[in-house]
Amino acid sequence: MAETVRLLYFAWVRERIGVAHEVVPLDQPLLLHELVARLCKRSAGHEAALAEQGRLRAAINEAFVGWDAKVAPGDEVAIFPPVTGG
Amino acid sequence: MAETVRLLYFAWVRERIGVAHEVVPLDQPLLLHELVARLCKRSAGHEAALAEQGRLRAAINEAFVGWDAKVAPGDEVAIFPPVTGG
Amino acid sequence: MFEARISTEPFDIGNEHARLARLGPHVGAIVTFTGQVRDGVLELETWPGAAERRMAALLAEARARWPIAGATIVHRHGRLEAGEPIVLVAVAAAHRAEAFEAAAFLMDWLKTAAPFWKKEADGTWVDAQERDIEAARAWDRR
Amino acid sequence: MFEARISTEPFDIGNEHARLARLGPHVGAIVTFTGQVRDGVLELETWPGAAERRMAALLAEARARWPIAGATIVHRHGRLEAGEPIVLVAVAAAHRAEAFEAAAFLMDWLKTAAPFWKKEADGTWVDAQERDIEAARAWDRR
Repeated sequence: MAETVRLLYFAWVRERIGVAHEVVPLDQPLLLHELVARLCKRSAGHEAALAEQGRLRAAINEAFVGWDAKVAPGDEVAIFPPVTGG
Repeated sequence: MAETVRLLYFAWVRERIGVAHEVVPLDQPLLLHELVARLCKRSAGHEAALAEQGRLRAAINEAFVGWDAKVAPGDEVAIFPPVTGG
Repeated sequence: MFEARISTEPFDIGNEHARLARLGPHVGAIVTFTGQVRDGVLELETWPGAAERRMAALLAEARARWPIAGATIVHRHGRLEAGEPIVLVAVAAAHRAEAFEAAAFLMDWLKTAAPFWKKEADGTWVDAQERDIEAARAWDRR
Repeated sequence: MFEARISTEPFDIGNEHARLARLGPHVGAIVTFTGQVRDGVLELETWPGAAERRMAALLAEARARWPIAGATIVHRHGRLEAGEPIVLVAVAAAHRAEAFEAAAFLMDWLKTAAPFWKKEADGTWVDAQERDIEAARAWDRR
């Protein structure tokens, strides 16, 4: 199994972080909010994008989830503002 | 003022009576159901078309009305089955 | 643009939609309904003049109830083959809720208040449906 | 025919409607919804792959709830000018009630469950609307 997790960012989350996707190390499962806390330390942009969880939504392997969801190595995690299509 | 009333028939009412419209004498106002009773005597077709008021609807001068509405000389009276457009 | 008409010819939904779409920058939502002949052949009888006036009155009622930017009703009459369009109702508005509601309202009332009668290929006249009358009346309770 | 797709190009509502109209003699009613840019220019971002799968899941949910014969969702992304179409939802059914309800359901859920984000010309990202979230949730109480 991969020892990493793939992150996808959309809309202003992507703009603040400065990349649309990145791969970060992850050797064992953890909760999504723990992963986000780790991501915040990667750069000022990450901190600006991810600080307010209340303004964000997330999906693991394309399924919308809450912040207590478990993230495992090999997962694809997307973080984005509430959607505004239609 | 005209001493007549113009009748319009639609759908199976028209088919049974055999004409789409006709003009009949009317020298003073009467109720719509009284007019229909008179029309029934004009022919077997009229009788077959108009006998069951429950299956019919009517309009006077294009306004949908009940059988107690007053018909005056000069009016245009339409008699038809419930509409089925759309 | 509010327009009601009857026609013996098919309508072009693309054209009708485009006319509403270009009404201006306040239009954000367009809902269309089209009814078509399911099987067999239908002969549609109407009361010309009264039909257009009744449909125009329905449009006026819809405008009084919802903030809509435009609406079109086209109702066919004459002989219609299977698969042919019978009726178009199209409504343009700023937002989707009023476009959906006004279109559904217009259809429900067209069914029970506009002078059209359908005859099937075997000569049988289609009976009015109690559920259609109920659907139209339901708008008065809102 | 149930189809969900994303596209950077405008769609042709006449074509999309015609594909549903000819599904067969069981189709008596077609409802379409189109949303268009009201003013200014929009940049629409999406999550390709996930967007189509999410829209296909909404179509499956609509089929489970209503007896519908076909449905199409097309959602644009990329740069859209004022007046350009953003989204199409079209539903074909035997009768009008289910076509109207399924189309409204699909739109309400698209707004809150499909991965699209709108950015205005000045760089501002459009905020999600509480009333849209409420409209989608209301279907769960029916």
